[in-house]
Amino acid sequence: MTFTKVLIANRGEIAMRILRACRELGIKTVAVYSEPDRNAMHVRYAEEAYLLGPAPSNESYLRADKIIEIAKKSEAGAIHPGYGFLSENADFAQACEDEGITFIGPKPEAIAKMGDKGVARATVKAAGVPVVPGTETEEKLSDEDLLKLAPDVGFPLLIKATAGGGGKGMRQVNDLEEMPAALESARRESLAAFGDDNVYLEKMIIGARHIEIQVLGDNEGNIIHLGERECSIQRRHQKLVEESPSPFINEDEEFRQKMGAIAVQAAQAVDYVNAGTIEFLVDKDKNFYFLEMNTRLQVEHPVTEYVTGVDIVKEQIRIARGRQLGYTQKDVKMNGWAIECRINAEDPYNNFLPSTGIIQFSSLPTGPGVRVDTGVYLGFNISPYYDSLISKLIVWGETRGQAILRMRRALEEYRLVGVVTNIPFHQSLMEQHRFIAGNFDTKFVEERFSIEKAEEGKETNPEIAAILATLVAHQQTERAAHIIQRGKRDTSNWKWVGRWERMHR
Amino acid sequence: MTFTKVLIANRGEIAMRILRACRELGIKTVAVYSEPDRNAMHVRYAEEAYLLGPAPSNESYLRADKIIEIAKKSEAGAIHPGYGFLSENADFAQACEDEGITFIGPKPEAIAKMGDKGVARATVKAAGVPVVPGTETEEKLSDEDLLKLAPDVGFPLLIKATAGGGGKGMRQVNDLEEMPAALESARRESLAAFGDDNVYLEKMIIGARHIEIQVLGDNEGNIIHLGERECSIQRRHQKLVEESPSPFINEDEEFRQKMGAIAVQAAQAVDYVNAGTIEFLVDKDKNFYFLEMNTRLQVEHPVTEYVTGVDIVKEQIRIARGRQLGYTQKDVKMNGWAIECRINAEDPYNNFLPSTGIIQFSSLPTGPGVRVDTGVYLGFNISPYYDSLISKLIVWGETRGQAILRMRRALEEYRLVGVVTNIPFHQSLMEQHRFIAGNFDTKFVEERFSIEKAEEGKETNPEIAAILATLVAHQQTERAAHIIQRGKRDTSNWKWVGRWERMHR
Amino acid sequence: MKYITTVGEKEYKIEILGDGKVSVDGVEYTVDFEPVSGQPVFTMLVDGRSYEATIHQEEDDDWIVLLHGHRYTANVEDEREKRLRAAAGIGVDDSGEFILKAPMPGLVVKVPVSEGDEIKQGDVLVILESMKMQNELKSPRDGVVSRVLVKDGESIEQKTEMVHIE
Amino acid sequence: MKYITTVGEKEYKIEILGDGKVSVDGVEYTVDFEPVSGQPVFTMLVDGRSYEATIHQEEDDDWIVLLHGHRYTANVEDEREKRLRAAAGIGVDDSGEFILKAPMPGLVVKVPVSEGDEIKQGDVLVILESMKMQNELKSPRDGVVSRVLVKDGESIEQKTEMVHIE
Repeated sequence: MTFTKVLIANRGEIAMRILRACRELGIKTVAVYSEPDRNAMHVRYAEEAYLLGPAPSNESYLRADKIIEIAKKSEAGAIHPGYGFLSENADFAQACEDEGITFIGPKPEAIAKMGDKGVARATVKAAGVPVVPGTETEEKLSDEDLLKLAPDVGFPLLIKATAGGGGKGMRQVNDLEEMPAALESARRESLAAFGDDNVYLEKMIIGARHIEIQVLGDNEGNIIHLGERECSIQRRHQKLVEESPSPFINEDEEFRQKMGAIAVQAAQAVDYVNAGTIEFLVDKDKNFYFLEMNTRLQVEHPVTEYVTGVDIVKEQIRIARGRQLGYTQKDVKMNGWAIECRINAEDPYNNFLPSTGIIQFSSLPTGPGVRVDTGVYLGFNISPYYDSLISKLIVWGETRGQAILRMRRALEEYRLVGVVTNIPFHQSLMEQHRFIAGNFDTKFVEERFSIEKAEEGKETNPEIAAILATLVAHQQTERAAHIIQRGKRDTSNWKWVGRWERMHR
Repeated sequence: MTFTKVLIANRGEIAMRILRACRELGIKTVAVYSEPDRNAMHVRYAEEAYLLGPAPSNESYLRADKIIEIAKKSEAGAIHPGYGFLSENADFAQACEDEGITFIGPKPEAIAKMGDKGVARATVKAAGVPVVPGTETEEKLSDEDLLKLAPDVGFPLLIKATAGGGGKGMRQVNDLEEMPAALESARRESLAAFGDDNVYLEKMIIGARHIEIQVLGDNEGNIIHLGERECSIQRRHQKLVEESPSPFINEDEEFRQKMGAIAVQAAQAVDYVNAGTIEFLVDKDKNFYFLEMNTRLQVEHPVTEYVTGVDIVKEQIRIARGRQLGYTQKDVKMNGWAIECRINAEDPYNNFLPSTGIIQFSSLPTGPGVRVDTGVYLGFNISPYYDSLISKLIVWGETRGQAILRMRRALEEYRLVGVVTNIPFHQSLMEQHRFIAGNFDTKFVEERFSIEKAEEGKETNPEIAAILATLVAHQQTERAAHIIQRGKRDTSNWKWVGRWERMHR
Repeated sequence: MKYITTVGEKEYKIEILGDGKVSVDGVEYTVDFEPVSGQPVFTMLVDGRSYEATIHQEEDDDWIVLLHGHRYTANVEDEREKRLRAAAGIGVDDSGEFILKAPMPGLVVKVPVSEGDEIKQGDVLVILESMKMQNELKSPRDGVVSRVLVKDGESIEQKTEMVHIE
Repeated sequence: MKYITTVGEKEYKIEILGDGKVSVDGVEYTVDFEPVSGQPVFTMLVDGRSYEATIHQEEDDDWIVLLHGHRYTANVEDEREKRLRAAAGIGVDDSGEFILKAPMPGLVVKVPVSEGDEIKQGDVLVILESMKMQNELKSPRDGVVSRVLVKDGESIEQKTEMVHIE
């Protein structure tokens, strides 16, 4: 448990996040990378860096064997898996343990139990945690069984893959007739994605919010929670905006502590150690149901860090080093309001189609109350191999209103050229009345929000845009004409380019 | 008092700071600029921007008449002066008032009283605030008078300009014999700098710290303080590092409240409105003496913002709009620890000689607990016309130790090419034992700290530097050889440059 | 120089008069226009109003202007060129073929249309998996599927032609 | 290619062998060296160790390498050139004149030395005000002031010759 060097088995912004925590703790770092990531920030930031293999994840960031080999070769005493990739792979956690390498996360058993959604539901239910009503069994159910059980669960319902995550292998079913086809496609998708076609049924909670509780547990059995995160702003089960506290809970401290206590119970049910998140669905009447547990660091952990002041990644490392939790439940206080926008390479005007390309210009928002977590830089290639997350823009304000106003300011400052981003989506959302009022559920973005509609009536300035484009085009034409007599060319406006070019020849 | 548009009579990082606050409050903004600042961030960020004149301050940022004219023309209802330039000019504040424009700051009378150091000392002393022992009079004293009074004040002492600031017209005198020459040069310097050769004497407090208290007052006479800032890390009376809380006060809440209460008294003595700072000298035995009051926003205000959560600039604007203070003294709580490093264009290896040049590359530190306030950008020209402040790097940590470690991490991440910076100075300081122990006074940097000495024994890597330089030089040579056959040139490494060049032709 | 610049549905006749003067549909403006340090960032002051925009050119030669959080697509044409082109009868061809090309490399999950299908605007032509997401690529107009060039499970490069619509 | 590279007092014989191989004073290293996106930023991996540095060339042709918070000044010379230069007896001239030039534009506040003065290393030659600061410009070595070309109160441009030391 006493390690002084950590291997970070991840890439992008989360690798940078973990590297920074290690740096601040005086811990040495080892990066791993795929071929296209040779120049990535995490490779340059770490003290050591080793190639894993080609771009596809299963030839690089999913190569558990190679990662463990590199950890041993570089004498890294611990591995931080980040999120995604190997982070919820019980076999990998076990393999680390077998090799005497500390896995910075929970025990393999806890990962395995929470990884099988059926087992997870049964386990937490036994511990007294309410679950979404559904098929209550750990066994594999045939289509026949499921068709028989469906009316008891009630429609509409969801078919879900027991090995699932990220919305894969999930189908909404409105009546019995739709069931057979939906079962078939859900099983097919699940098999393709997870190598397992087992599914179960869950009742659809109408108008539900997705609210999750961050927990931390140490090796001595102390488990605390760090309050909630509101994650209902999602699209196709992909979270887009998260905040802490939840506007639905806000000042209802009693409800917060009730959810928190239940979350701690769920974690205790699997002897949970390190950082984890219990996701709940919450209905209008403040009934809440266990959805699943993420046995790893979440993308959206910074909003909790901002309001509690707890550095979750440093705390993960301390726990993995065998230390007691640095906090008791009483120490944890929420202060102000934090919001995170996920800045993705996706076109909000075109069905959120992912975009690829090289970052030609980037200027990050700064100033008071703004945090940016990112792994991209000028010249970085947003490739189709990995997810479309460019950066996380997180702001803090004394109140939710101030946080929203600050987020608007920060979004406006953000400049990115070379790839299409969803920044305009976030800008529209931050001006949307229902969002500002905190009045939304998990279907909000899909059913009630349209960027085109949100932008209707918004003041635009096509004439100014036309003048700007014309001036740039004009200048380009002029330059093309001048380029023959290079020595003489206009130096006033283009002085800098000239300097820049000289510098790089 | 009800304004919806603010003119920002400043440039650089502080103009950006104020613009951001206005943006977050939904207030329209007007920027002013000198010729070389045409492309500056504050010009691009504001909704409106108007030229003041050529580079020298007295032809641009000090042109009170022109600034007021622009405010009237653009219908800005208020002017924020930032710091420096016209911020402590009582005539300017009065001129604004006369024109019906809200000056975002204190009343002209308060500025005038605190601007004359002799009057200020007498005023606060009458209000029961301890002042550094010295010549206690508001009248002008001749050399003869001063030579007579000097032995009573005691040696060593300081000759100070009553109109002074920033260390100008200040001389240390160790005995009576040195007095006449020191008086002459102090008067000469003061006359040149402030158009006034009046001076006074102050006893030197040995081993003193510079600790200041931030205050806020509204139009209804409510005045509160936001705790202290430690500013002892300075060189030639220029602050380099500031923090809040002060390691000298730390958990002595009683002492903090005592200093705070005295600071509030000093502010009350001049019916102070808006944000201001009372500077104290504090000796080893926790005796403290009024030094001066800065009747404006301070460069180092962000450390207070980080630990109290109060947005000082927004609060300034609210007060100027006639609102009551948003906080009572009881609401103000300090949480964690914040440190600011001033990143200056100065060479720490060469007597802090200022450096000028164009920013050829800039990469700011980001991630948790880091704030950067800056007005420079890629291509910006650091000119000799204005001060050498490139940016302010501010970090927050749960404890002072964590803040120092985070500052080290952030300094290491900061990349700036094109101008020499004092980043290595800050890096050495953050590793210096006495600094880490919080054991320093205002003479620390000048008398006890040497970057060369601090770097002795530090692990360096000249061989790696040699390899890197050689490879870059080699590549440059190769490229020079290739440039004739342009079409064929190596595209692997230099692909990006090619793209970039095409883009800009 | 005279230009015809189209933003959205609207056409502007813009003339660069020199000395910072620009005329738009006959109205003259004084503009203070500057590129910022060789970056694709531009600043323009018009009557004291400050505009900062990032501007870059797409592969189809359109200019993308990001201004105050709004994205504009601008087509800039030299007036003379445009006149010549119009005279030659080039352009303005709405009846032609539409070719759906892969906007990024990826895996074809499904092609829900077949050759000969009649389709409506908005119908899904291909489901392409990329960046760990399944993306529905839709038809921009009504028509008939004339060719299908990819099949389920196929890995394709960017710009691969996938479906033709007539 | 063979180079002689000097960092501080130390000289390194560096040979670029190609294929990512470099030899330093006869010891061979495998280096994975890459410029980062056309910026003055470079990344190098040697035996798994990762080094990121910003590198740029000064006007006097020295290279400034900022690596892990330390600033190195490196002089890189082609071995052949150096040999030729040494044979011709150029360079290594410590006895010559030192000329203090203004490192930035500014106002001469004071010139505390006069022609003919004997001075020591570290003596202040000129006080120059710039960026709202008074800066003391000191002599890098002992000598005699042979010329003073500026006077108190004078505004000067960058690189103006101010004082000669012999």
